[in-house]
Amino acid sequence: MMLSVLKRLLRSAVIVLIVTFATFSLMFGNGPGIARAILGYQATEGDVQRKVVQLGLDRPLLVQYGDWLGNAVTGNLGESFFTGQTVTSALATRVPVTLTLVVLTMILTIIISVLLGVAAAVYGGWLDRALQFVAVLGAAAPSFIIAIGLVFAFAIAVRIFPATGYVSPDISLGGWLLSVTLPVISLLVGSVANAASQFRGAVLDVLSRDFVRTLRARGIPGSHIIFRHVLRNAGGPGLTVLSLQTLGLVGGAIFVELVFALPGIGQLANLSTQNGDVPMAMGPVVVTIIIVLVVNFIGDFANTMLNPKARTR
Amino acid sequence: MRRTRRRALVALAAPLALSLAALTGCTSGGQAGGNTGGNAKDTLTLGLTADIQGWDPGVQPTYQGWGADAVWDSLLRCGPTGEPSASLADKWEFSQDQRTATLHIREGVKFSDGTPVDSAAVKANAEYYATAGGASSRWAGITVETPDAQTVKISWPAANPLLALRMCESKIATPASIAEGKFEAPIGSGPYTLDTSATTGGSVYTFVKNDSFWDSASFPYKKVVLKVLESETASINALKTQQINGSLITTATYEEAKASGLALETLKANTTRLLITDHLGEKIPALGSVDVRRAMNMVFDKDAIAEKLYLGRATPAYQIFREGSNAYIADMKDPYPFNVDEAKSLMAKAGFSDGFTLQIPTMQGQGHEKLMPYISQQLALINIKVEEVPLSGPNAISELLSGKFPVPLWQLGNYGESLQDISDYTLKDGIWNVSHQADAKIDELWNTILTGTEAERKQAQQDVNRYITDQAWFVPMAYPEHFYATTAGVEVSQVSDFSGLHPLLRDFK
Amino acid sequence: MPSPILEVKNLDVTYTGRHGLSKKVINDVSFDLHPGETVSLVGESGSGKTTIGRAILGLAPVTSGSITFCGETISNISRSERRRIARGIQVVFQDPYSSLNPSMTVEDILVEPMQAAGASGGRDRVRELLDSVGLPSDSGSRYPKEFSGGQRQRIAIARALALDPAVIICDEPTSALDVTTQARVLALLKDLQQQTGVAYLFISHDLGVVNLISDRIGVLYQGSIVELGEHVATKPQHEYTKRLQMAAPVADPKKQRERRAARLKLLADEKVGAGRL
Amino acid sequence: MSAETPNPAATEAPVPVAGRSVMKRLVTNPMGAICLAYLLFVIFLGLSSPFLAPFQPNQADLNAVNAGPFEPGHLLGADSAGRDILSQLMWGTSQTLLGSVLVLTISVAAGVTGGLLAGFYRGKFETAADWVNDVIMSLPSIVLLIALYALTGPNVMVAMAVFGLLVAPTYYRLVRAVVVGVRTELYVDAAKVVGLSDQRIIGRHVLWAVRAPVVIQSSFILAAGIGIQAGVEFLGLGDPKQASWGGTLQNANNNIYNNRFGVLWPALLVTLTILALVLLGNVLRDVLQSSARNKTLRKDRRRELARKAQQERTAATSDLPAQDVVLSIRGLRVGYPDGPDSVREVVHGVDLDVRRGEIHGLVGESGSGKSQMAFSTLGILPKEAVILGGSIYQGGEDILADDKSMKKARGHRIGYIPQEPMSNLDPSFTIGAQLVYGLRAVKTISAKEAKKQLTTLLAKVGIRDPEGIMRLYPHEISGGMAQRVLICGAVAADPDLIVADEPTTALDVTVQAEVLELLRQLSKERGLAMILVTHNLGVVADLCDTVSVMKSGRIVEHNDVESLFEDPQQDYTKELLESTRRVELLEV
Repeated sequence: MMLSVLKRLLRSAVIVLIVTFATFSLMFGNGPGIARAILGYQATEGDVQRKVVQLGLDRPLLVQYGDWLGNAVTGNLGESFFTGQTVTSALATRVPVTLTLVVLTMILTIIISVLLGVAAAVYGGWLDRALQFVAVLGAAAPSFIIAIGLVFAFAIAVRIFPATGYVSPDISLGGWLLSVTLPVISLLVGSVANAASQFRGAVLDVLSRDFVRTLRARGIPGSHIIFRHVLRNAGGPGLTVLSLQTLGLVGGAIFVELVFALPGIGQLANLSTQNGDVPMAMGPVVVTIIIVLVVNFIGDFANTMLNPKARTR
Repeated sequence: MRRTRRRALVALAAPLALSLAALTGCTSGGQAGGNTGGNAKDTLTLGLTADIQGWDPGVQPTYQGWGADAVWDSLLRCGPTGEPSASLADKWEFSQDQRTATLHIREGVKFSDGTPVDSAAVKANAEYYATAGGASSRWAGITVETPDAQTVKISWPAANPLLALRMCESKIATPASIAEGKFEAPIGSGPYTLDTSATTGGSVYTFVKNDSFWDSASFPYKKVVLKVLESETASINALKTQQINGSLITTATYEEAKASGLALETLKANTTRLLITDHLGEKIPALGSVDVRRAMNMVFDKDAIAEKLYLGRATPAYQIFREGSNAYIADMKDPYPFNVDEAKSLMAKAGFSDGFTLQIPTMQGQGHEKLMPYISQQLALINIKVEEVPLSGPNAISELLSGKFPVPLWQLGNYGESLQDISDYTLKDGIWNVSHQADAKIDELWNTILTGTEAERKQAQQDVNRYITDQAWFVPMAYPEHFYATTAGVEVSQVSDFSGLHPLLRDFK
Repeated sequence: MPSPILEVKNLDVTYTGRHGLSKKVINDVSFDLHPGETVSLVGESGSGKTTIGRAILGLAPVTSGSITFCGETISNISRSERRRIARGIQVVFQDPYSSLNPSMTVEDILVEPMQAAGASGGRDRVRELLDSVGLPSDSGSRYPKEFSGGQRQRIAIARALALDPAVIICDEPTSALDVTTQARVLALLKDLQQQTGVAYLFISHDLGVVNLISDRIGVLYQGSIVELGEHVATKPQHEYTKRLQMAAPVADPKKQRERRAARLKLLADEKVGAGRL
Repeated sequence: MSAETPNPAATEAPVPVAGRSVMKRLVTNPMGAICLAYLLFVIFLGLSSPFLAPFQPNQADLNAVNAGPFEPGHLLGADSAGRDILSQLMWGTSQTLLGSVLVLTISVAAGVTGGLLAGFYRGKFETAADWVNDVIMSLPSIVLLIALYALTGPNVMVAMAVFGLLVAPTYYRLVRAVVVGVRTELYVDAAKVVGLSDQRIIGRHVLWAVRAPVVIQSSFILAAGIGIQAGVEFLGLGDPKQASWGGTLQNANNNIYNNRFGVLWPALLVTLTILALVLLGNVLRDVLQSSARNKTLRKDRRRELARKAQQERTAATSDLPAQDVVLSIRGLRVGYPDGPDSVREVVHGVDLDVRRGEIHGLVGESGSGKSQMAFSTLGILPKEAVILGGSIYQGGEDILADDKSMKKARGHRIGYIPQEPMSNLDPSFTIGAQLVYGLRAVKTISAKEAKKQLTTLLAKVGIRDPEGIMRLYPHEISGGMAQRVLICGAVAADPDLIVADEPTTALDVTVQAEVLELLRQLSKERGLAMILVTHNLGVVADLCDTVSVMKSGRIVEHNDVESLFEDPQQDYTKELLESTRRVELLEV
């Protein structure tokens, strides 16, 4: 057990290294360009050179990366080249926004897709067909198109929700709810469509297993079979779907953040990457990888909890 | 990425700014939080289309510089056409040779940390500007003398007719913060102070009134909140729901804003133009021919551009200067009326009827997607094949201004002080004169501006205008309008920004 | 007696598990097979009987010991060398459903070994093979799914015969079939042996089936041969073989009652014996 | 060979479909035809743009700036620069399609190759490939694409190529899983044995198996490619001089207040195209992977059949079973759908009586209908099965006529012992948990009491350490042990009758003998009646009191066990006996 945890940590560390290095080197523009962008065009050539040296952009890529990594390990992600804001403080305001979207969407996805998936698998018929239809539609419309549609319908045509912006829950809980409703729905559609149909498959799969027939023959009521035995066994594959889904959401959130003007990490990544604000752009990258690793870990852990075979192995 | 351009170009100081921000469609990341702060006179909430770029007084764009204006005082204030008035300096004097500004600092003014604002503080700031980047080239080589605690003399190595503008751009921060080189929170002597507890970098900045400010009466609001709303639709919605009280908007949302009953201040602060900087034909020989440059002027239907492309919210432009500025020639007729046939014969006359290939750089969010199709199409009529070169990434600005593309297309500022235009667009070192080619006639006229009498200077400016119009250094197309929208109860008394881009903080009543 | 065509000496097979744990599944197994002879390996699940067959076929790794075919060592030889051997040793697997590629016609399935060996033959040979296993000669153009389990097993046998091998390894060839079908397939195997002189290594869990077809029988228990001989099924010597023999019920209530009593007695005796030790 | 009954499993094997027939079935499927037609239309739009597009992509008509839809000359209106939206979309089509094809090509090339090699050779290569795969899946793809933009500028094709690599893991996983499965198929072993080279095996056997899932997945990947491409362009990372769907959408969205309908067209085009590809993927899945034509009965037809069976039941004045009969089956007919309207009968009106304490053997070969009988008795026939008629009396009630009495009987009066011990225990619960839970579901007793009873019973079915075994999970015990647990579960609720469906088939002979012993004991002690479904006449001879021989859905012979074995009447029974005895060891 200890060994496998250790192995896993090692593996995660290597993944973090590879991903951060890959993004770091992709974003590594030329130093003078970045310095010029920071200082503006009225700055003299000498000032630009000084800035380059000051930011350490004249050093070899590996040295810069090593430097960044060394600091990152101690929790210091550096400061923005442009605004001087520390990356951690920028993340502190932006991560909650993205996490709100992802977590809310995931919770709703789990609830809705489990209910829909089970209902479709068990009852079949029109419910099943309806689910499959919705699943296809939901999977087909990209989240940003759904988002545009929702803004049009519920913020511009009928003004129920704010079209854009994010309200922190400590300012106004109601405002927060209103501000995240449409973004969450736009993410939710695709997410539920996918998860529910996968879950339906998993439930059907378990339903076709021998022990379910035996349980029925034992006289155990149908609902007990579904909620105690089938769900538990469909949980494993379901979790895999959900963890993949979460990872997809973290990426998809960027589009929704764009349409709804939400200050999340996707926006931060987009803007700072294009600015050449390397430290700032690395922030979302690090957060994303951490989310990926954590989600994978939770997925595996929950799977282990659900699957006794995995536990004893 | 729009933010990049915006920020970087904005950092050039006031000039080009508006076009950059205002035409942007939608990028995002802004907090449209609930307006919880009581009645409107208590709190003024403004939308920022770009985030505040930190608190380094040396690197501060004046564009939407409400935050900077709130926390720092400037040495002087400039009016809409650049005329100076008192601010931190209550008395001032510019030397006859236009090299030295002598300022008397108002007595008894203190920074918000309690330290006095004196000549030493101003000296520290001025010297910092010269090396801090930002506008360092504009302050390069200055010397500062402090004869006494309240008097400061700033001298430029060469004559500088834009001394007043430099004084107005200055942001006086505490010498301690400058010495430290770290600017996490601004400390100044401005009308407001930053309330860091109610500030979230990147989204909301809250300022509370500094009652000891010398001109406190000009700033009626107890609190100013700046919200970063990079998407224009976000801004419009925030305005409609009173989450903010004012924001810049563009033609894209003009109708929506009008229909929502927002008050709209029209701003006409720039000119859409092609800048033909290779007058000598070094890179593209054809451009060395004045006939070719004139032909390029003749293929655009300026009325149609204003009427159709800008949806009527623009007027055709025949010159690059702002109406009412010194260089503006009020009665100028269209020197190059729309006439493709004549353009063709001019090309033939110049020996370039087969045309040439022209690379025009474009960037996201500059409205190029609106202009480029028409421009490419019209230039193609005289066999000029336009290749659009999209620029991106941190090097975009460097590339744009590097001279690699001798004919940029841009909407650029036309200032209340036309000297700034002349300096930026026509002088050899002008940043937008990207080919940086010297011209004897311009040098001669500039010399007059530096040394001549008041009347001679004005005349020289008009002569510059005539000369560059005749030589067809530009292809001016339109003066597009932009708008500042405010909600009921917030009044914009006037737009006193000399670059005409937006109201200043003191304009909100 | 001629020299054996296939000889297995001191065979060990050890599988290494995921966490470096190794499990010895075959332990010091030796036997030989003469031309035209049928030797059976019988044992219960987990006894390693299938692994021995796969080791001979090169589908399972040999840890130690040797396997010789026609005097040539074939344990742990390369794939290319193995292809040369392919003409000599063929196989019929247990599951007639998964041993035939559902996407190939019967003809393709039967031609494949000949192509692989570069042998000529073609359609005539296919017809001949189908005929020899008692399938209609027009079966070639059909797909495996169109056949019943017994018929599929005949196709598999035909494939094994395609290269005229000296040895066919029959890995539980009838255990997935109904009794009536099983009897016919066993009869077919016997007929073919008489016609072609092929030797069978017959692997099964059913002592009765093995007894019917074998010349000699080896009983496997936990990876080792506990008993090997001609009369193992009828006169078992080893305790395990006896238990195995007694456990299979016979289709005669009266006889079965006797066998049951005898079996219970045997078990009781064993227990007493064990108690004494 | 005619006597060899085709195994029903044969019809469940995946149907190999040749290329031409896939296309034919795709086109004849209405949904498939619509999707294909739409996609062809889109491709046509793209290819024809140089000839049919009303305008050049960047041609600006200043008089049409922000024109709404259906204005003369501009069917879908024009954008803020006066460009015709229809023309923009048409010109953008080839770019979009090219980008998606690029994504597809690269992801297939990388993913399928990797998956094939990793799945086939396994070992170190697989470990390494798995690892690379994990790393790629952990990459924040959008962030990478944006970072790439900073490096390469607006180059959608490069972005799509990189995206192709980023989605390659979906193919890798899919292909590897299929290959690992195929690799253990005996036909691959057979191919190795006949001396086929690895290349031939991969090309002939493995690629075939991978083909269908890859084709299906490709449809989804193409859809994803279109989505991400539009997304990237929508983020503003596209090339402004190149007309594109996402770029048109971006421009329209920025200009939404001046031209509301502008967003509609690109959004529709993107969504519909993705929709068509996803639907096509689903149709392809149905066509390529449907487990033989999945026959389902029309709903009204099913209801009608059930009604008919019920009418028959009420009309029948069948002889009521004698007092000591615990189970009585009368005229049972069971069918399976053959098409939407027709039903194939597999059990043709069978009668059967089981008396108290009687062990009744139900013998037959595969497909004889014996398991259908057992399942009918327990009410656990597969969903698609239809009971066409007949009654099953239990305790005087016809459990087929009334769902409630079936529920009452199940678990209380009838117990079930399945064939395969391992797969019939829920792998997620300990033995104790599922036994206790199962018992309490049918009997109102406390958990403690249930546990006590079960511990006693487990000891009785021959488990030495009942307490210990209750704490174990199913995968931790042997098959013989699992079967004892299942027997324990079946008898715990004190039923009158046990239906045992081939209870010893999956067990080794030595274990079989023990389980048979156990069943005999239980029957004797508790007066349990039992239906023993088996194909093994030896088992029948060992355990049963009476025997029914089934063939093709009918009981052909019925007698007490000694008479039947001594003097079989039917030819079929004789053949069965003869075949069995040929391979039997009669020596003691």
